[in-house]
Amino acid sequence: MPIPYSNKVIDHFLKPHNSGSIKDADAVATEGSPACGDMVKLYLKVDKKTKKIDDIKFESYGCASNIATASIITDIAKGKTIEEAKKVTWKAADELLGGLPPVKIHCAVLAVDSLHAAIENYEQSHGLVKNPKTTTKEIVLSRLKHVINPLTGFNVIKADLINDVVINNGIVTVYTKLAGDHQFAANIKEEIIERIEPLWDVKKVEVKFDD
Amino acid sequence: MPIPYSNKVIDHFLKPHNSGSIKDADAVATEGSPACGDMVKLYLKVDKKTKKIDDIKFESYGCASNIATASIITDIAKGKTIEEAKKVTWKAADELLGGLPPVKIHCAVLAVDSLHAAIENYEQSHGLVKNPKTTTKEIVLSRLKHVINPLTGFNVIKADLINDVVINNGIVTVYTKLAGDHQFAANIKEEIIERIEPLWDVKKVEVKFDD
Amino acid sequence: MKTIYLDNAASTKMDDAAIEVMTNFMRNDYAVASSQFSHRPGILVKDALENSRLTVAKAIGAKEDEIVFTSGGTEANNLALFGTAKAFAGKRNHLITTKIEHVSVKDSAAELSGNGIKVTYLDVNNEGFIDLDQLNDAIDDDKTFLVSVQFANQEVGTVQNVAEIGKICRSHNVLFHTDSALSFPSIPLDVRKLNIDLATFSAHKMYGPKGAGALYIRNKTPIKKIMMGGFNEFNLRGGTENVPAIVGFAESIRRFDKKDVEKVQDLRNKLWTSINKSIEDVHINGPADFSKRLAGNLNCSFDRVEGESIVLHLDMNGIAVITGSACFSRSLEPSYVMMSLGFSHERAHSSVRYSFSKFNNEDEIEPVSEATKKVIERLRQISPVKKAI
Amino acid sequence: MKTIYLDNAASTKMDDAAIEVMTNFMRNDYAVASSQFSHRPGILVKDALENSRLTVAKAIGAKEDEIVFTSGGTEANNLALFGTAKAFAGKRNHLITTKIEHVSVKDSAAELSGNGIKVTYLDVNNEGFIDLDQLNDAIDDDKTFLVSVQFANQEVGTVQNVAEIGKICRSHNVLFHTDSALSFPSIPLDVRKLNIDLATFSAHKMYGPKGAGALYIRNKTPIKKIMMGGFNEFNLRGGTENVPAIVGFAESIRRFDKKDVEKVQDLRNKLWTSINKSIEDVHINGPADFSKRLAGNLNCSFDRVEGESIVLHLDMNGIAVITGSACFSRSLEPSYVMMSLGFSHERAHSSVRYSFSKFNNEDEIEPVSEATKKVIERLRQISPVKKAI
Repeated sequence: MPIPYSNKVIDHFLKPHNSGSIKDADAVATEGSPACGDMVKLYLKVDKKTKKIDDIKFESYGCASNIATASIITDIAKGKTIEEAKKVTWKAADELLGGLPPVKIHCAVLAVDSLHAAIENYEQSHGLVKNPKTTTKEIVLSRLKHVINPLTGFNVIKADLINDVVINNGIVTVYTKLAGDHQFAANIKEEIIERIEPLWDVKKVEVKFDD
Repeated sequence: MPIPYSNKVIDHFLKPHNSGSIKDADAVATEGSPACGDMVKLYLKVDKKTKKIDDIKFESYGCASNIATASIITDIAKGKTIEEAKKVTWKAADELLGGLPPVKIHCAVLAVDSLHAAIENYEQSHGLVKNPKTTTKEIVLSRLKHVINPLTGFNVIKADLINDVVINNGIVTVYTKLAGDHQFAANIKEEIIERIEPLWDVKKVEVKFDD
Repeated sequence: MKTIYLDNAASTKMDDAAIEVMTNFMRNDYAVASSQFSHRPGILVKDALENSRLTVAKAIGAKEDEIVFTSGGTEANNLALFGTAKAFAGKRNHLITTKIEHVSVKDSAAELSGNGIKVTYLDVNNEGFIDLDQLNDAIDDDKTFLVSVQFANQEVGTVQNVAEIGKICRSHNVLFHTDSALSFPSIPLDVRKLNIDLATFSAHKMYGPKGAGALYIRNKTPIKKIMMGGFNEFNLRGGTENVPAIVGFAESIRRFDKKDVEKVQDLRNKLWTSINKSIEDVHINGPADFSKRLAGNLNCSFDRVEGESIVLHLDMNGIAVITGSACFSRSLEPSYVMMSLGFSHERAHSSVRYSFSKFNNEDEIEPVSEATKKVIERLRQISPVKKAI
Repeated sequence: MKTIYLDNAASTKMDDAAIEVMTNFMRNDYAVASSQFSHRPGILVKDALENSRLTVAKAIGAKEDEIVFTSGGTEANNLALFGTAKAFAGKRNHLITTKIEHVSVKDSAAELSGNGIKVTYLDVNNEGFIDLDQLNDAIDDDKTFLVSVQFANQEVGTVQNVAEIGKICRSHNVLFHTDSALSFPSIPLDVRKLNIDLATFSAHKMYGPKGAGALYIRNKTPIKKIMMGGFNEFNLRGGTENVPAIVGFAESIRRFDKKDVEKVQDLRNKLWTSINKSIEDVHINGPADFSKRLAGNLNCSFDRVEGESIVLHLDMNGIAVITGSACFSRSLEPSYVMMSLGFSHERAHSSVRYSFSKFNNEDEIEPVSEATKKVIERLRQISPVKKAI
């Protein structure tokens, strides 16, 4: 068998479960970026009372490992409460998939991260965080580490593209060093908003370009 | 045809003409040494009156080029006067043999040299040299450059094996740096005598070892 | 399922004639190519070696003693770069190459760079062409010992203006090496006319066997050997010559037919026409003017989808292609060639290379185009990226 | 005229099975061995490569990731010497080897010597053995980075005491490389038991193809690659792997049969008995104790006759052998091995090497012995040298 993937991985790759988007999702999270070669976007629909995951869907720009893992963890998470779903690990996914090639584990981790991030976003935006921390510049910068510049493949912190972050009455303003007509300005703006907006005390995110 | 030798060379190599020795030769000459990988010994029988070469034979320790050239030049020289035979060149031999491989020319030259040396020895030992030079230390040393130490492959001059040469009343004494029990002492002694003895004014050659 | 093999830029299927010649040679001529004063079996092998050398030399307008056989294109490129660097050690220490060379040139340059050689990496434009003025300016008449520019690029097929590059190098009296592993013999090459001093050839890229390559070295070129072990190959490459492979190499050159280049070009053009017509948001990588790219090369990026997934899907359909995506490569980095052309990481990750040989056929075009279309559609459906980046 | 091929120490006739495996592979598996996330054709070739690696590793008691395939024994020896020298650059600068190594080690050592490495060439006695005490004394615990001693000699067949050499090197904590191109698999080798850190193998000396060799590199051995071009072979050897040849190499190891060693030994012994009985003034070169020499090696000198003439006469009789005579060699120098054994130039010039393989047969022995006898007699008749020197 020349292909390094198990039959299970190939099955999920060829016919992924729960692929697509949810229009009125309660939470969304994106991990990775096309620039990194792997990106997963995860959509959650959660029952407000039971906190059970009523619906879950994913979209993937990624390799077989990424697609198959997203497929199988959405299967697992569906119907579980968000507390139960938090416990889903890449190891469990890896086991159910019959083992992934070692160098592909990071693609699987990315998919699992997107589930955890979506749940966190749900909790943040639905007032479920116990003892929630006030959003600080530090927290914002930390989240921005997941925003990638498609041109260089580096995140915007490493690439030194952020001039400043100002938080004022729930309004987060991110000052970037990018010109507004930069090839990827719109993309980066969108990703920044998606990253910061779910925080419980954030009302609005503004992204400023260096024009 | 994979072999780099012409059919003519191979013919002479497989069935050399005039091979062997002449017991009561009028002149003998040796060129090369087993240490060099090529050695020819040439024997002459010359008619005293006509100076014609009555008989000529050669012995070879050498490669095909060497054997074939010796074979063909003895064919050419036989029946010629020594003056005519002096004019035999390796180029003529090379031509008659249908061309030798370039890197093998030196083996052919060696064979032709042995003919010329034998004729010179004949002239020296038979008073035929016009205005003969008195044998000097310089002349002896020059001739000793053809004597090879089998162990190193270098001639005895280059190998610095000669301490001194003394000439006294036609007796040439060669003082070597070799011990008398040196592995090749006898060989080297024999070669030195063969080289020096034919000189017209030399009566005797003595080789001394460093004991 | 029959495989449709479209990775010919990596390695071509072999000519049956070359296989047969090699097999017979391995069976009967097992001696080592020896000096001419050896035994018949060795001399026969040596003769075969020299006949092969003559074939290669004639094909490129060189003399026999200007051809050094190596174990392949990689070794030939290593010899060109390290061999000239050694010969110029202490005299010249500047190397010029490009950002999109084959890894064997790229990594050799990097190694030299770590050993005191100053390396200039010429930029390429978004079609992969170097700027001749930049080259001209980069040459230091006193310090540059070699300009190494590939004839044609392995990924995006860009065919450099070798004639002009040769002229520029000659005008500065600087050595010019070209890696023509991929272009020869599809694109003929005359080393004299093109002012080439060193040129790399690889048998397995031209229907010949793996294990044989050659470096053309113009007479009197300052160069020192890098593989030690005897006086073989004009004292420029030690080691037992792989004569069975070399004989197969020569046979593949003899069998070369210009018509096959036209065929390959035609197949490539047809596939592009079909893909471009049926799939949206697809971009050609490399020269848009197909007359300036390798006959068999098609490289394009499909917006919003990742390369490894495309390749794996196509592979499931029996179609063998490659991508410049990081997930595909041994280094887990996106293609440096694609990046050097100034494209985004995403464009590199979304790229697919289809490369043709004379063994491909017209009836393979529609299945490949249709499979590609279906795969791209399916992957776009599940992609979170909704618009082209 | 049927050829009796007795130059098997240079290169053996190939196993038909290995030829067949290679031919089929060339016909069907023409892709490049690729990363596992590639297309099926590439993955299949990669699998074949890894299976071959496992075969080699198992045969010498190594792990798979300790085997690096090369283009042959010469490249493996180059990698061993230059690769360790590079890894120790600035730290250790002393290399120990012997005076009778294969040219690929000899010339590599000479090249290093010209680049600031101090090289100690161990003497050998008149049977070709190194002195273990001299080795022990020569090692500088702070400066010596490698001891390279061949397992068995190519010309006179001397099998070194590798077990003791390994122990000595280990006791000094110095790397030990052995060129086992000629001895393996005839003489089994367990890299752990013998304390070997690097070992060279060559396919075409063991009924396999030209173009494939391997270097065993013990895990954690400090070494740097010398052939640049990608991350192949655990990042220790760039370039497309010659998988058809590597697959043939592995097949030849699988086909190896200990009984063939006995056969080869027997043939060699019979020829020597016959020659020694029928020809006067003949001397064995290398160990007189045949248990200490390579099974298939017979090397002897015939007083008063020159080697090239012997070889050419025998060749006319369809017998392929070689000589240590200068007239025979590419360099026009007598064999350095023979000279290092302390023999005269003449003994080198008069030497003939007969080397056997499993493809030789008993009915070849008498013809070879008789032809040798006749040739020696004929050449002695016309020799000016009348007594043994």
